[in-house]
Amino acid sequence: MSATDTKSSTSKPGVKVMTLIEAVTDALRTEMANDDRVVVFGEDVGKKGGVFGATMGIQEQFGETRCFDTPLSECGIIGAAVGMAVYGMRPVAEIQFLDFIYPAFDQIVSEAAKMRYRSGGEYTCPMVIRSPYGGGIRGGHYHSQSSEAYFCHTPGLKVVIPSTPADAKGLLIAAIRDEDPVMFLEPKKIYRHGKGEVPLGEHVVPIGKGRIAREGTDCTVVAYGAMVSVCEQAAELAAQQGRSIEVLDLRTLVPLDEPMLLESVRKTGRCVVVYEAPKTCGYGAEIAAIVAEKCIEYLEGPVVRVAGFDTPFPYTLEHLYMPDVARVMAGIDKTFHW
Amino acid sequence: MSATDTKSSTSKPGVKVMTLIEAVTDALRTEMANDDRVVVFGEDVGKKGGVFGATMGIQEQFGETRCFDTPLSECGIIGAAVGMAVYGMRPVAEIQFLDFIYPAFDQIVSEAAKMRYRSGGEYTCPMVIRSPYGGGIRGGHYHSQSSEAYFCHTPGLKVVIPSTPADAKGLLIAAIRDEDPVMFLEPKKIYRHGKGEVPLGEHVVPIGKGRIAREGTDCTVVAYGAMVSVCEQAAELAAQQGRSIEVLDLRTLVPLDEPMLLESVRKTGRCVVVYEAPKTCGYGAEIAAIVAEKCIEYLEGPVVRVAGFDTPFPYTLEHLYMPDVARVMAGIDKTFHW
Amino acid sequence: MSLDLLTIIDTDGKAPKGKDPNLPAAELQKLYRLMVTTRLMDDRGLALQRQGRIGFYLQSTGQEASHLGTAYALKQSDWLFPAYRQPGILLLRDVPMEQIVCEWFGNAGDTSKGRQMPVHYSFRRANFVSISSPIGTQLTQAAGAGMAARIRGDDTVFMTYCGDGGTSSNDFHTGLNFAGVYKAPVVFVVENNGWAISVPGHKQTASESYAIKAHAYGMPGVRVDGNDILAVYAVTKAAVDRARRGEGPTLIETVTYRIASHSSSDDASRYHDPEVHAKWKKKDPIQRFQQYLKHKKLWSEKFEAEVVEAAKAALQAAVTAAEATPNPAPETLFEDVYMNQTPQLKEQKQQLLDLMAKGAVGSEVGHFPL
Amino acid sequence: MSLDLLTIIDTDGKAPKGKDPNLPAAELQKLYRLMVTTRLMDDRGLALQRQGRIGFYLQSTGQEASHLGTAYALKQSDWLFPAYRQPGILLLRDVPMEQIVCEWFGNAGDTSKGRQMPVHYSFRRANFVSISSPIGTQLTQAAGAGMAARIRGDDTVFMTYCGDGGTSSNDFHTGLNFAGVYKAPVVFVVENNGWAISVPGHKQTASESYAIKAHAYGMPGVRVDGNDILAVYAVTKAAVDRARRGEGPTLIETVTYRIASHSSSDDASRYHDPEVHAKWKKKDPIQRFQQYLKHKKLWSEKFEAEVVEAAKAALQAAVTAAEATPNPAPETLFEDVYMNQTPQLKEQKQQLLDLMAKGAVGSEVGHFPL
Ligand SMILES: Cc1ncc(C[n+]2csc(CCOP(=O)(O)OP(=O)(O)O)c2C)c(N)n1
Ligand SMILES: Cc1ncc(C[n+]2csc(CCOP(=O)(O)OP(=O)(O)O)c2C)c(N)n1
Ligand SMILES: [Mg+2]
Ligand SMILES: [Mg+2]
Repeated sequence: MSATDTKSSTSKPGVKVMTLIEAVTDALRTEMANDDRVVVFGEDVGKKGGVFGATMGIQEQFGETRCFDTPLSECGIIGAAVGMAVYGMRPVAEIQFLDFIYPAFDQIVSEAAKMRYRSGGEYTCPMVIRSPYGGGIRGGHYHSQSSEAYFCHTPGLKVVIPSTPADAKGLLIAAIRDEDPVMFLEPKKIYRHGKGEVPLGEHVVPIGKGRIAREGTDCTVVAYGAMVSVCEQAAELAAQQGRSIEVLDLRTLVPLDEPMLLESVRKTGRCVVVYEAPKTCGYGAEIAAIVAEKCIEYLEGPVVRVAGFDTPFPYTLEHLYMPDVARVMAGIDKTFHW
Repeated sequence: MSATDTKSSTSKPGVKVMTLIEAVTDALRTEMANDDRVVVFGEDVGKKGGVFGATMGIQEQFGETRCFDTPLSECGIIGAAVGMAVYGMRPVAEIQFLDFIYPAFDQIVSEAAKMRYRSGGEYTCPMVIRSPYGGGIRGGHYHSQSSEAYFCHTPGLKVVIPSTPADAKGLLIAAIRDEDPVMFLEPKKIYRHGKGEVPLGEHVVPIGKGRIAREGTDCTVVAYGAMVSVCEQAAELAAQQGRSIEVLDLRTLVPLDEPMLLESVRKTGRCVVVYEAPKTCGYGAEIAAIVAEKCIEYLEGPVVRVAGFDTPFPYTLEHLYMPDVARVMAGIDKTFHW
Repeated sequence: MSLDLLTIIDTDGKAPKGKDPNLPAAELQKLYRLMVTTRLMDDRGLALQRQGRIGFYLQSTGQEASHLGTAYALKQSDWLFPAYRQPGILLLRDVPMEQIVCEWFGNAGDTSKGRQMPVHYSFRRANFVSISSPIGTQLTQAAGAGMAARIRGDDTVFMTYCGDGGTSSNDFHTGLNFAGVYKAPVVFVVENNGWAISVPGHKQTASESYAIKAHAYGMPGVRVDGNDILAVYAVTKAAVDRARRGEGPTLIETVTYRIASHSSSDDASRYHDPEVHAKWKKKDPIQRFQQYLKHKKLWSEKFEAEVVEAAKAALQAAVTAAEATPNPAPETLFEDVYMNQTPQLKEQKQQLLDLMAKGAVGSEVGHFPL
Repeated sequence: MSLDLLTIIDTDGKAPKGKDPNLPAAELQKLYRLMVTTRLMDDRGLALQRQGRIGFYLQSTGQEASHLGTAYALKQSDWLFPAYRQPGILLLRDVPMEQIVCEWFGNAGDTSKGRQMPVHYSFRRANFVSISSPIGTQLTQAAGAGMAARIRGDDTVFMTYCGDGGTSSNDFHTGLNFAGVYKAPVVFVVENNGWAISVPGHKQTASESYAIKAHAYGMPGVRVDGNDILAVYAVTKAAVDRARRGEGPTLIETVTYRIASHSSSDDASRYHDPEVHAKWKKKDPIQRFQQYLKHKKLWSEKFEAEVVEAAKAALQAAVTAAEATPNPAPETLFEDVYMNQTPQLKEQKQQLLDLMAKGAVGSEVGHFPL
């Protein structure tokens, strides 16, 4: 199917203003129309259209063979997707909440991630695992976690996290066209936070390229997902205090756009990395480690991590658990005064 | 059961020279005799005594109710252990190879790790998950992996890795007596590499305290498990070249002995961290991040990571995949010339 | 092993001699009171959510007989590894209404210290093990606890629940297999309410029933009318006695129906079949049991009024008290991760408290689910 | 659904009319040749391991009828999601012996580029999907591939294998449940060889058989004498035809026995019961089939000699060629992680190659298992 081979970039047959979750739906529609190997399945994705509504209307449009509900088994959703991908389909599996992906962990890390390598390239797993993740919706203990680091530590997987509607569409289409398994994690907190312009039809944002969300000269703040807008607010506040903050939106965690990161930190001499997940061994540790290994001579202050606490996710006190503008500001401050 | 409350430290009723795996068996024997709440189970741990022999003779000594084989289900081994622990036992579950722990991942991260927190402290999971991990035995793709970082990124779990026979016994006893779930990862490569003196009977090495394996002044090399001896060899070689290397054996990854780490790096001004796991988001990234956040002003060179490559584990080329003396030497060198 | 549907109370409320377990009058009225109070508690919970006073709620409406009838067959010393749709058991085990409602608010009066969403209860005093959201995990834990009790020689029986959707989980397979192999004293209850959120039973499995899955684990499986509390009690009592005698586990499928939406976040009208729904509304387990009590002259308008009165008063008092209870203190965020706080947690706690002392901290939070 | 053990060839090699599938003479001899060659291949593999020339080996000895009889019922265009104890299928699908042996050595001739331990084959040309060590994962994948074929309207049938131990895995439950729900064209083969390493069947499950587990998924389950290749073929052929007709999956339990130790790392004498072992040795599937061929006048000393000769010659040639084949190049370490090498992988590759250029690199490696 030629459609899936064309590695085209953005072409503008008009744009539409939509939310991040609407952009996800638009991406699914676009690729399902483009490529009949694409099938979408998971718990409640059919008639109900998903618990968040990401697959709303897809089953009506493409029928029950292209979009269907599954039994309550993440192991089955992902295991079946692996079998489909190996056989030549392009499965897009939805895991209802990232917190519930663990029954499928073996199929992801032992199978999907390793199929190409262990078979010497004979069998591959071009598949996408879509899942809402992160806090900010009063989901408490089991509907709020950010476990991206587990997948970033698993060679063979790519990990993509959009922070804008346009990127959500462009990156999801790129993920579906990718020849390898992609974890596509959707920051549910901003599913409907504000809208943005999204190109209609063909729109691809390449995996592996980050985005400078805001230019600055004094300190680099690295973020992804729902933390990007928090960091942008902090940058705005810092500007009023006379500090010029550069905010990086990674977009792809694996493979990381390292040149963007290094160039920025070498320019600013300071680095703060912000993430929702528990601090210890979170993805931000990797960012800090890269900076400490590759631009130590440019650093004018400590590499600071502003992250979730090393506790499970709470319910009532969620607003204190999530990194907020005040904590990001404090982190930035630490790179200046220490 | 008073035995389990006494937080006693080493007392010397004589020592015996044994291998690391013999020390593991000795620890199990000691605690099973000490505390009848301790039960040992897993695949092939009974009559066969485990595929590596860690439970050899335990079933004969304590009977089938205290040491028994399970069906082929890691999910069952750990899920049952959680239920036992909640009910008041002290289960010690063996996972035959760490590579095969993923079917139990949900029970570990969603249940064992979170039981105390989510129940407000009403229910707890004092249990130990023992598992051989790491490369070095020609185990290839699925009998060699080091996935400690997944567990270190999971609040509620403690992660312990011994590198000597004496520590294997003392830390395992401490883990069994701990009130929280402990991942006890055994570096299978050194199960029988050399022997060491191990105190007979009561011997506890506290969780959370690291060990300075070799004192030095010019560069700190951080390691754990099978990498400790590799780093000691490198330090020896470096000494001949006039460099004084301090080698830290972490022993506990979570909670980390941060004072030991910071004090050493502040003294030497240089830091290399060595681990077998894939580099990206490995535990070494956490060490580098802590150093970059807390002793940047002492650093005289980049924080260097010497780790497994970001690929799945190979079979034939394993000797090139595993960090070795040459790569550790190169890493040390990088902290001096960059 | 019979797979026909066991029923005792017929549609007009009569229970054939011989089949009727003949529970004492006071017990029958107690059960009725529990069913009605559970229904009213669910109504109040949903109302509080709709009013925006709590963040989430999930009802057991229509399934009161299923969970109360099963749990009633236990001794107070027996343990429960519940799912999230058996709230009546808390009342059966005398958990104070105020503690239940404090859990909905996740306040300082919540035994779980406000760490889980509403209805994820934990009550050690009632041998009611902490509920988790991940479907099925409790099944293997119950098997493990049963293995532990056997090892110790305790005569505790363990009851654990899941839904029809839960039978597809890894832990359903594992929990039943382990319980079978080790003859663990466990009663597995599958509350087949026809739906897993929007997924109907025929898309959940191709097996002719859920009870038949017991075959795969060498244990008896029973199908019972889940809206007939006496039938549910009778089959469960037999299973509990069997477990206590050391003869091993049993799988019970209670055939019932989820009358309400899955939760306060769901709108079943998108997928429910109105006809099927109407049919089941007629089979309401409380009405059914009320008919039975009438025949036994154990029900009257006066009795009904008193029961409803008492329940509403208790709920009102509980809600008032709960709303007057403050939230957990910020430092509780860092408690119960481990028995002893690690240096890392102490440091993070201090950083948060210092920042809060300096001024405004806290990100705004949306609703579940957005 | 019948759960008696289906047999065709009786103990003295006779197959009752009507039951005998009456395969053509050439096919019968081909099957015999495959069984013998598989046995000799396993002998040679173990010998190479004992001589320290390869790192590990795992035999299928005693289970040749079980895996060859099932796979023989497929078309070449059908797919296999195998476990690790069905090596004869490679010969059935005409995989060159040299490629098989190169996999044992993990050299440059190994289709998997030396990334897995011996006997974890991958042969796309034979529709033989890469074997992984984690038990059971292939079962759900086969169900998924079957779902995909149905979606596309292909008439491919999928056969997947696991052992008695594998029935306890998460994926056994999930794979069979999904296949049942979606009527996937999959044949699930449980090779019940009595052991999961040292764990005997009665500690694996309390169910009366493995075949009966099919009940839980609404599919037929069959138990067949796994040492009778004609019986195995007959029941499998029926299941394959059924799948191809779109009538859904079948579970087949082949009742056999693991004559050898689990693998080159295991010593079964620690736990095997000598009497049971002796009993099964008498039921050798090759001897049984040889008897049958004798009755059909299709076996002779001469034929036997030729078969053994040819097999040994092929093995010798393959081993010689494999030992002359170099190891994969260091840079292959970084291939096939993704279709395109990431910048990070390129950097790591360069670091390794630079260091190797400087001199000695490489840690010493022990044996499996230590
Ligand atoms: C492992 C996992 N996957 C998905 C979910 C999301 N979820 C919550 S309830 C539910 C449906 C459960 O259906 P059933 O088991 O029949 O119980 P019921 O709600 O009908 O009582 C789902 C899919 C979850 N909680 N856990
Ligand atoms: C998930 C997992 N757990 C444990 C192992 C280790 N292991 C390898 S083979 C085996 C026994 C398998 O027994 P069975 O399924 O009966 O197959 P058989 O070896 O008898 O053919 C075990 C426990 C594994 N490979 N994967
Ligand atoms: Mg249900
Ligand atoms: Mg077996």
